[in-house]
Amino acid sequence: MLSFILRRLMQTLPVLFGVSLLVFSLLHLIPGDPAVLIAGENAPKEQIANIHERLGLNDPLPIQYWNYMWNIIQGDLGTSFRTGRPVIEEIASRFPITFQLSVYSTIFSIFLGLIAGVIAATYKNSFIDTSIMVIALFGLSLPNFWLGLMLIQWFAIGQTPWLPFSTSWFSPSGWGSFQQMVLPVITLGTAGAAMIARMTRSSMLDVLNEDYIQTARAKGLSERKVIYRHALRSAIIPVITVIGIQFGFLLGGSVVTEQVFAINGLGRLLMNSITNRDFPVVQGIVLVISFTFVIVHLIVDILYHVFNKRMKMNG
Amino acid sequence: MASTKQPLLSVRHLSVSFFTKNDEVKAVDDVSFSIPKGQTLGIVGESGAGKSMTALSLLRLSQPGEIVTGEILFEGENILKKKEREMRKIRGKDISMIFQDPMNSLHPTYTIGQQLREVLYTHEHLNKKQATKRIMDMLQLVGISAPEKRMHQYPHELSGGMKQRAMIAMALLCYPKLLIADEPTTALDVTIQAQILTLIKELQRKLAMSVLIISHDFGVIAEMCDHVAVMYGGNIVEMADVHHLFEKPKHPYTIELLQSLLRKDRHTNEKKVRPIKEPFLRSEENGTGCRFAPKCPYKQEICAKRLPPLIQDEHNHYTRCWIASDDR
Amino acid sequence: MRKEILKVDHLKKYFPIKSGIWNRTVTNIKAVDNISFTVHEGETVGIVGESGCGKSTVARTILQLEQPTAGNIYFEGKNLCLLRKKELRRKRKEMQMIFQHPHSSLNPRQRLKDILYEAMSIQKVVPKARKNEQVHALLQKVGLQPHQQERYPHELSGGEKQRVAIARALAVQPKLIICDEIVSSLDISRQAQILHLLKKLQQDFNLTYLFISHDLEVVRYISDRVIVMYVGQIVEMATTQSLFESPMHPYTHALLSAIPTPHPKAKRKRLLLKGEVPSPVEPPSGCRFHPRCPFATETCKKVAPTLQGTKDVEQNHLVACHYGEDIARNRSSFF
Amino acid sequence: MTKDKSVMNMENRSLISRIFSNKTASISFIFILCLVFIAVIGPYLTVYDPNVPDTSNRLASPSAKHFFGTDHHGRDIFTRIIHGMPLSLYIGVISVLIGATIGVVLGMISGYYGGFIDSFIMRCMDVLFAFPGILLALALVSVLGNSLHHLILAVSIFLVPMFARIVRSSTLAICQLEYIDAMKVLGASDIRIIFKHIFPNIVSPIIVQATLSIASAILTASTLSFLGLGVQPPTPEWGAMLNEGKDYMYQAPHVAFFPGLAIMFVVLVFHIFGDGLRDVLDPKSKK
Repeated sequence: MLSFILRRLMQTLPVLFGVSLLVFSLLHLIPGDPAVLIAGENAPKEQIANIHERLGLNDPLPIQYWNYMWNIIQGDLGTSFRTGRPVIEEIASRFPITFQLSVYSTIFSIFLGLIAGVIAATYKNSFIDTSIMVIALFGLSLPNFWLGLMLIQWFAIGQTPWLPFSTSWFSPSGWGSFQQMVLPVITLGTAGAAMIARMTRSSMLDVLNEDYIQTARAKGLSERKVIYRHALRSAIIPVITVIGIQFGFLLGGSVVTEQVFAINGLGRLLMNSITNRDFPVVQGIVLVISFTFVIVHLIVDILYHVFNKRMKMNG
Repeated sequence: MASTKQPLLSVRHLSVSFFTKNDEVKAVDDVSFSIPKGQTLGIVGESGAGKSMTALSLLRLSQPGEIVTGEILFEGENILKKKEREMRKIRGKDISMIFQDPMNSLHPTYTIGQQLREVLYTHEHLNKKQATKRIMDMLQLVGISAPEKRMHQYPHELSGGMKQRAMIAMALLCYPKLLIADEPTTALDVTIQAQILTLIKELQRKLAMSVLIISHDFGVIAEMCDHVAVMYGGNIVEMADVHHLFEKPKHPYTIELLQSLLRKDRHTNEKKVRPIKEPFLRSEENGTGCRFAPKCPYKQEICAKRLPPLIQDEHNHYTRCWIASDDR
Repeated sequence: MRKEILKVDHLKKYFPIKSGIWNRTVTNIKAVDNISFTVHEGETVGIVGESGCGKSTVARTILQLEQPTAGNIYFEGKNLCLLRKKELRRKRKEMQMIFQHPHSSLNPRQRLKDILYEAMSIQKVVPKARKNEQVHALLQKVGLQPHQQERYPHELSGGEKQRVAIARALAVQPKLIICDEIVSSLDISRQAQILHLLKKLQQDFNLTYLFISHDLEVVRYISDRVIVMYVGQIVEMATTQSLFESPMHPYTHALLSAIPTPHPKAKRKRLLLKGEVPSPVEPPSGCRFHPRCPFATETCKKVAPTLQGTKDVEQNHLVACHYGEDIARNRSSFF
Repeated sequence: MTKDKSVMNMENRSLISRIFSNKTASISFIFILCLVFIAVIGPYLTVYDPNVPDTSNRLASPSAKHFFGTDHHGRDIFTRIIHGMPLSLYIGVISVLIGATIGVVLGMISGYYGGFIDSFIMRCMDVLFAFPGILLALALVSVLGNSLHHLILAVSIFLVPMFARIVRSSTLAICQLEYIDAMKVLGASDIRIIFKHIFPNIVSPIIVQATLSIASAILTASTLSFLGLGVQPPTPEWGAMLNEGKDYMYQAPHVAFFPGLAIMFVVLVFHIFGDGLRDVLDPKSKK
């Protein structure tokens, strides 16, 4: 068990290394001189040289990378070009909001997706199945920023074009209260729910073809027991394995959702920094989000392994 | 059959079909047989002959194949007329089944004990202690050593032979009157096959069950069965007492199969291996005639036109052939 | 004595099992553990054993589909393990293989003629102008119709596909063909035909076969000599007649008696083995068969027997059993 | 069994005839042809100019004159959506072509050779996968600067790991089959085996994945445009239109509604087509 965790950790290290390398090189992909960006187009030469010196831009790249990594390990992600504050502080205050948003959306999509998928598979090829799958297809195809805007129009500001009712149950912006959280979670979680529903259904249908399902029927079990006790138990396994990936998907998607709902999370900070060309902050956020994703993925994997140590599929 | 008593199971004119949008494929076509109490019937045939479908129909688990016509009398009652709820009480209790592939026939994420216990909870009102006792006894009976340990293991921790033993234990937990074994040893090695076959025979005697064995292997059939039915293209083409069938096969298909067996005498006498014309014609392509007609060396005009009836001779030997006679 | 065509010399093939933090090799599956045998030109040698005994690995290692862990393989005196990739590719013309599953051994996107063309063009065995002719000849040789050359594999039955696989192997005019369980996925009536065909082709082209199967009856039908394997080792090797009529190793005995006979009256005494085939990861000490052997003694647990001839029986009947002779002598009282 | 047969028989029929054997696939295929037709011909048929402002007619509601109304500059939204069609399809198709090519080559090499090459390629793919969702594309466009081609590049890279993984696993599955061993035994070279015997047999999952990827590429690209990256106004890119329109949502909901509907429609059609193709080409694959 411990050896599995350690091995999994060992596998994660090169990935984290690659991620940091890529994020580091982002700054060097920028056309032009970062120092000019900071000081402005017309800054005197000495000032530019000064900045070069201060940021270590004169060092050879490997040294720069080494310094960058060394700083990261010490929790230093650099300073913002704009505000002059340490990037880590800027990020720390926003991180919990984005994290919450992603977690709630993940829970929402798993819950909805699993139920819908199981129902669809149970009533395979019926009207219910078809409707669920059509809705899932729509859910998958919706641009989530559009969904967000429409939800705001319909359920927050009470502007309801082509809808027979008008309401302002929920809040169109911000984060914290229930009213504020419902719409962003739906916006962010819908695509994930659709994906999980489709996956659960196909996984269920695969399992229902297995020999041991026939065995369960031959035992004299009712169809309900066959489906819920025998089929679902195996069908859920591939679904669980993608929860980590799903979470990352939503973590990335939160950028858009935060923008639509004016939530002051990492995503919004990221977009502001991109607009302001504040690259240390951009780098920092990309790094933090990716690291979070990798680590959550790792944790889900390990938990899954712990719970399913005995459930290893044979063959 | 010869038995004067009422048979435990008798199947009459059973037909099972698969329906596609505009097509009907007959998997089992007008099959009748019966199994007397305590006896063993073997159904033998090549792949696609409809053996497994016939077996599954006895539990009404032939879906997506639909039972079109016929009746299945189990202890005198037609189980095709029963409600699904009543049918469930028969499955696993009065009629049990073991399947071909022990690797996939047990649920991979439940322990052996859990899977066996489920049968008892479904059919008998036993408390946990009684159930465990019964399971342990049964595991011991099927030759699984250290049953306490095995009960807590998952299928993937057992070898193929062990899994098949566990499957047998599960099938026998409620002391069924009929055990259906669908190719019970095909996925196993010869030495393990010998163990399992011996076990089934032994248990049949101990528990006084009737057994239906499905196999493609004439060796298994000869060893295990009292009566044999040969299936081809969904039909029973020949059915007789096992000694009679092996000594005096009448249907050209049976003769063909028995001749193609690679036995000792074959080694010196190769000429007897007569190639059957390829390609195989699928049964559905042959309209109304005898299913075997396209490949039959003795084919006559009538064979392609009309399906011969299953005719009984004085030895209770049934043959479905227009031209079969004792002198061949 | 006929010319020696294939010589397998102390062949070992281990598959590592990796585990732990550094993914180091913790142990090995000893699929093939130190086996030696020779095959002579024009004969058929059968290898028989239960699943997991390493018989397929032997085939794959001989053809260099797997690198042997130790040991050498000589084909017409040339050590295959020392050949460079390019030389090996040229050498492959001489030895071919036919596989178990007819439906997966043919590329589903190639017509029969393309399959055969390609085989010929890889080894450049036939000038382009004669290719068509050759395809027809090959198809006819294996009992297919020339017009079937336009077919795709899925349009054929299992038996026909296996015939195509045979034709593909023949296309490069090999000397040795390794057949790995080639009839086990066919119906009984098909099996007989394919075996019959193989015998005929052997006479026509002076082929040598190494025939691998779990089915004793099949091996008996086709082979001149038989090798019995158990958990990665050879336990008995003899001419077919000698092996089947006077088996010496208790395992061979058990195998033979385990086959259900298709005669309801022939109920013979059966040597029923207890237990199951041990894992090749940790094979039993001494003689690998001792935990299941009804005659095992202390010696069997400690000392691994070597494959050797016996006085009583004919010369090239080799057995790896400490008590092979005794058992053979007193056969009637045991079985 | 019977179903398998019919599927098997399809194996070698032309792609088009296989598409038309499936209802979903054929209907959505016709829809896609219509989309392409609109993208090619549409811009020449519209009455209004997509980019010329008409200040007298700002934020007009949908009417017979302006089917989808007008935006805050008084431009006809219907016209702009039609003019955005070729752009979206172009982005979708080109980025999938690039992403798929790279991914397929990497995946086949990885799957066929295994060992160190395999682990190296797959660790690289893991790194790309570690940037969740659109994050990598977003970061790339933000540093490279806003332009259509940077957008396409970013979306392509976003698609590479997915293709590499799918192709790798398909390749591994094919390598298990005996005909690959048969080719090795015949002495075929690696190149021949990879291109003649593996590639043709994994084309089906690739086509299916490519179709579905066009959908996600269009979605990703419009998301980036919505965030103000990539394609810039006044180009009639749907995501960019939505971005502009969202500020006028209170007064004129239609400004944001129709571009979003257009995105959803196109993406939906490709999704349905992808599903249909999966049913015909790759029935055994699991999601």
